[in-house]
Amino acid sequence: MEAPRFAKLTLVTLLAATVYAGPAAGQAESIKIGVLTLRSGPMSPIGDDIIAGIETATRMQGPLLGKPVELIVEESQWNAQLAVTKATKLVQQNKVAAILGTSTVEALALVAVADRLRVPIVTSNSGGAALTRQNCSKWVFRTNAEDLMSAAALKQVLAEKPKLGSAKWFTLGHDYPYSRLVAKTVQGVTGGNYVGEAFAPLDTTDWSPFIARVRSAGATAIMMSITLGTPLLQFVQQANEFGLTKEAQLVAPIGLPDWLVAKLGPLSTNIISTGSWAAWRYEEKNPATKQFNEVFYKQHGRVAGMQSLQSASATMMVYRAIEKAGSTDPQAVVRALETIQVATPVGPLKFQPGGRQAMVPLFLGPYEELKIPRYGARYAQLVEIAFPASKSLPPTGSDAGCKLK
Amino acid sequence: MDINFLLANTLNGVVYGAFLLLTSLGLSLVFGLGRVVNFAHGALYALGGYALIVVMQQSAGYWLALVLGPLLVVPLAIAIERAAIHPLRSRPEIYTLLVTFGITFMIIGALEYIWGTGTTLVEVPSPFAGTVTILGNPYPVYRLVAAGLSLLVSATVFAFIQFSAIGLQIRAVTDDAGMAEAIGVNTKWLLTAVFGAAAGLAAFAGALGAPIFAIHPDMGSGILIDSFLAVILGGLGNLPGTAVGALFVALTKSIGGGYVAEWSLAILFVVVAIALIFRPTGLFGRGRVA
Amino acid sequence: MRVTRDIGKLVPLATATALLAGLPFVGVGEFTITLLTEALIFGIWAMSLDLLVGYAGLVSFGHAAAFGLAAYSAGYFAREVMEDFFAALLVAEAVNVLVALVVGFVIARVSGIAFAILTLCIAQVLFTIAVIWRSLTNGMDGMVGVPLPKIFGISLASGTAFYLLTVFCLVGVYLALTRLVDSPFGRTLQALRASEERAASIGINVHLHKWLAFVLSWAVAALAGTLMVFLKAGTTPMSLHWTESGNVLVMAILGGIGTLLGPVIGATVFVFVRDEFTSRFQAWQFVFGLVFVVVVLAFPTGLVGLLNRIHGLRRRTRSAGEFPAVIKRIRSSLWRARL
Amino acid sequence: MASALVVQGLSKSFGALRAVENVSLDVAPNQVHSLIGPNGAGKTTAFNCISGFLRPDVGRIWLNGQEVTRWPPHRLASAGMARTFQITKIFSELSVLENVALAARSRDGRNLQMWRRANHCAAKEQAEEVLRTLALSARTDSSAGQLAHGEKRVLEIGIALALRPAVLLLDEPTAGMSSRESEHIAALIRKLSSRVSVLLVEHDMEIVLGISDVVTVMTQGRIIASGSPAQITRDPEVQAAYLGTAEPEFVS
Repeated sequence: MEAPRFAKLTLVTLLAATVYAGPAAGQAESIKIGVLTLRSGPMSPIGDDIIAGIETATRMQGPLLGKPVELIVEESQWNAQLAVTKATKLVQQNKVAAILGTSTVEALALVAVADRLRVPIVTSNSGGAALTRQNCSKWVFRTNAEDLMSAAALKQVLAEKPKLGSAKWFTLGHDYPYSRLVAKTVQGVTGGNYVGEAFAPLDTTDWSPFIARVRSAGATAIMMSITLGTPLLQFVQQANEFGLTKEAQLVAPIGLPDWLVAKLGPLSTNIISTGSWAAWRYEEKNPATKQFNEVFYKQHGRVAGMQSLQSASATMMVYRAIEKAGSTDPQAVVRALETIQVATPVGPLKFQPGGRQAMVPLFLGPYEELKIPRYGARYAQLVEIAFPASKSLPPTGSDAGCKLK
Repeated sequence: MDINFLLANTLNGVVYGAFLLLTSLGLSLVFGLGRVVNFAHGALYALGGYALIVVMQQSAGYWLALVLGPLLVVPLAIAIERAAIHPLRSRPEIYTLLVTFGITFMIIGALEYIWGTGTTLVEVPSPFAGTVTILGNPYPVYRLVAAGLSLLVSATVFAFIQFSAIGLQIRAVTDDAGMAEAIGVNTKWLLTAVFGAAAGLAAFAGALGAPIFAIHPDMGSGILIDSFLAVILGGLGNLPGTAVGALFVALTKSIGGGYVAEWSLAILFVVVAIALIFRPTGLFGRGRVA
Repeated sequence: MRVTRDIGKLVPLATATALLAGLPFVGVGEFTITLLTEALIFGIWAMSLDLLVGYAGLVSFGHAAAFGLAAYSAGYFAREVMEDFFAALLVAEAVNVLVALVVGFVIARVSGIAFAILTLCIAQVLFTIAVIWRSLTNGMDGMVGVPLPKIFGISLASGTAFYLLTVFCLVGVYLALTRLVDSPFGRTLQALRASEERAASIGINVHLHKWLAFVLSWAVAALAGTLMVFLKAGTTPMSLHWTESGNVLVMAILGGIGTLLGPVIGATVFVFVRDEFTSRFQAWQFVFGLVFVVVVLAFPTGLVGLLNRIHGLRRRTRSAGEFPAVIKRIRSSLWRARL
Repeated sequence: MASALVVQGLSKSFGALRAVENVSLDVAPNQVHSLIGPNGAGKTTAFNCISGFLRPDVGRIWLNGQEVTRWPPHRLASAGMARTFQITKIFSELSVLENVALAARSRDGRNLQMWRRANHCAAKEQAEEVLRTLALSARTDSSAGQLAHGEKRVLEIGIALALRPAVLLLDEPTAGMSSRESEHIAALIRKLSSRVSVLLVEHDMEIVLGISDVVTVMTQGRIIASGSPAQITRDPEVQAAYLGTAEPEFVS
């Protein structure tokens, strides 16, 4: 290529870049909230639930500081690199007051750039403990329970349920650091009853080699640290196909989203969850849950799943904090988040003193068929135990290893 | 871990291998015939799954849908061939890979748009819902049936290629396209037809595997990589080689998966890499792959 | 005469560089600069792929390996040892060149589809290692906490500073690579693309040339990986995944391979289009795939080819003497109709 | 004077097919040595073995007295053996000049220079000279792919010549040419033999008999006769072999 053409082509590119300004800034008076989540691919029903929960919470909120709230949803593909770009877009271009949504891998990536973004990020779908422990950031809060909290809950369940306590345990997971943590926990809790573990490559579709492995180890309880979504559906289906569900109890280390439970149908009754972040049937104990469920059902025509309840709780905390701060000044909102307590669909929430993890309860129990379908759901988790944060979380952030600057 | 475990996973490997052969055959045929590296093969496999659902929603039974569904995919594949692959005939074969890469995105996007991103479980069809005891453990009957059907269909394809007049033409073109054209074989027509048939095979596999692997828009990406490795190992365009390649890939995944779980894929890739270094045209390939 | 010709070529390049570098100062939006930084880094990466695909004729389907490996080594070094950009770059270059020397020596034996699949295998093996070697990489959660880079002791805290660094790197790589492809070595690579057998028959050591091209390509990609890990403050195994390798191939082909500048334009268009599409459409994959299919089918030479064609058309229009009389008449009547 | 190229006991099989069996050749300096035979006689296989593109199963090869058995093609080329291909192989996207210059640079060991500009090399002058010799100067800057078929064949010889070889292996240089073009090539080969030794595979009997110093006849992988053109035409075995196959075999 001749050099003069370089100049011309560069000019064209530059023009294109300059013309590109993105969507107009919108109404100046509205308060903008960014939502970063998955919108395509087999896992996107989780993203749909997150967005739906935030929408309902926003509708219930109405105007904030006298201004309408505008939600700006961005696709992150659950990809750390893209999430950083999209978060930057939300901050630099849309001037959002806070960012909601995000999974562990995205939240961790955002922690790394949080000091550059300077915006409150409240995640409701990230299990990775490091996020609010050694990697904690002034800007990043979490409302759902982290992995170590679920691990503490597991101990309790094993103590209370002798059938599980005496079972021979096997951990089967995808090769995420999270799965390793779950395996370590299960091994620690079950001791001599731990018969093995296996970590499948991330795109495993045929689980038969792993089912053979579980059998060969003689397991009677399987901790499934398998990605919530298609892979878990595939595994449970195949475990049933092989008759494994008759031999062993399936246990999920975190709750199953309700759309997943609906897909599993009767298969779901083979599963006990030891660490749900939320359960809509908590409405029997908590009026805030019931109130939210009804609005949610009216708006979306389906039951509010775990991710919806969690994201709604995070949203409510952000709105309360903005109200308390009296502005969307990021520093002020962060300070307000540190001190507020809010009645949310998962119970009254506040953040750990000196930390970034919400003092959120866990909901434990098996999945069962409902005698009377409710909110369109025919199968749902029974809340046998609501496990308070006081039993699972160190009292302060610094006890948990979070050192805030 | 005892010998029973090894045998159980060998069986798992053979069953998956039979299934993989179905998807690999079409890939291999299309490459041999028209030097088309069909990256969209996985997406066509996914289309088969959705075609199954569509037909079943018309209150057809599983078995009827298994036959009719894939037939819906064939005309679409033929349209794709005419519109996007045929115009690339005079260009290097790598362009077919690129264009089918784009088509994959289009198909997945369309599936998500039309049927949503969710996963659909398909019930194991009667009368094969139960298990039989093999090696002292229950084994799903349907997997055995699906493997048997896969082998049956594959064998039919082999026989067709080997003994029919069209099969002879296909072999002639695979051997030397220029020569075959010189003696009057219409390679253009042949490629279009074989592309359609290969898509039908992939779609059939998608429908057949649905009760095991479930249906979702991205379901083809895993099987695509496995099939590619099988075809590459066996030698592009070499059908018996493809059969061996499929079995090899499946056994590595299942036996490797059983013993060294998280490393199993890496081992598979290393083995394929070593095989390619010493035999760039595949273990059973002939001549040069340019 | 040679000197003046070189200067003649340098002037437009300098102008373009100045324009590009001036963007942040003429009111271009903050996020546009952020996105452009990302695009130009991908541009460097796509250029490194172009050296393989467009010049040596070796289609790599695992070029993410070169990018991700550099990102991990530079990021780890910056986080654990020192934040200096050039030191981290040096480490990434060393790791990439070392790995490319070993890996390239073996895979330079093959070509065509075998080469594409082998590179894919290498990238997937690196991907698995990144997932499993948790003590170094933190597995699928990704390596985070890479600090802002320092240059000569000054931290690049602002987006503008980082952008300028990227522009500087891009122009440097472009200059070096244009020089390289015009050298005897570059021409020899093009000969390999046409026919390896023919090249061997005139005494060219085909294996050695492919090997060197591979190493050079990985060395250039190391720069892109280093910039990216600093920009994103971390990386994950997904940066090594085959889908990323597919993306960079799309960028290069979209822009036009064998042109060096094309892949940069391809990367820019890719990044901006993906950003818009993912923000606007839920079925963005369909639109994205459609655009790609159309480009491959209708513009085999990519966007650069398209621009060149428009440019060529205009030039031909100007010297109307070349036109047959009929076309001239049609053209003049069209003009009248417009007036 | 020592032979330019000696081949001794060369054999090559593909599975059960014995493509070349015990072939020995001796090409004297500045001679045109032709290799003829019906299709499938093993001429091209022998050619590929000699030029390093195939590994012979058995046999040894000497180039200018140096043993070069099993050398890779590029090393053979550097040692002074140049070849052309039956199906034209040129660098079609590069200019005619660049095609030849590549070979000239390769001979000088300059391929690996990465910083110099290719156009500023001495190789350019050498390449221009080769093009002048071949009367291709007018097409210097054309893209090689745009040449007419005959011109491409000539260019291929030009690429080989730029290596300044001691031995030139030509694989059917007149394939697909008009008779006038063929004559032109024949004259060229004859002229070249004052500078290099030529091993020629050719179907056009008129050319072979007209320009060869020695003719070797192969059928089914074996040599059945070798000698001057006059001796060959009289050889009963050769006549039998040729009468056994239809004449059109030799029409190119």
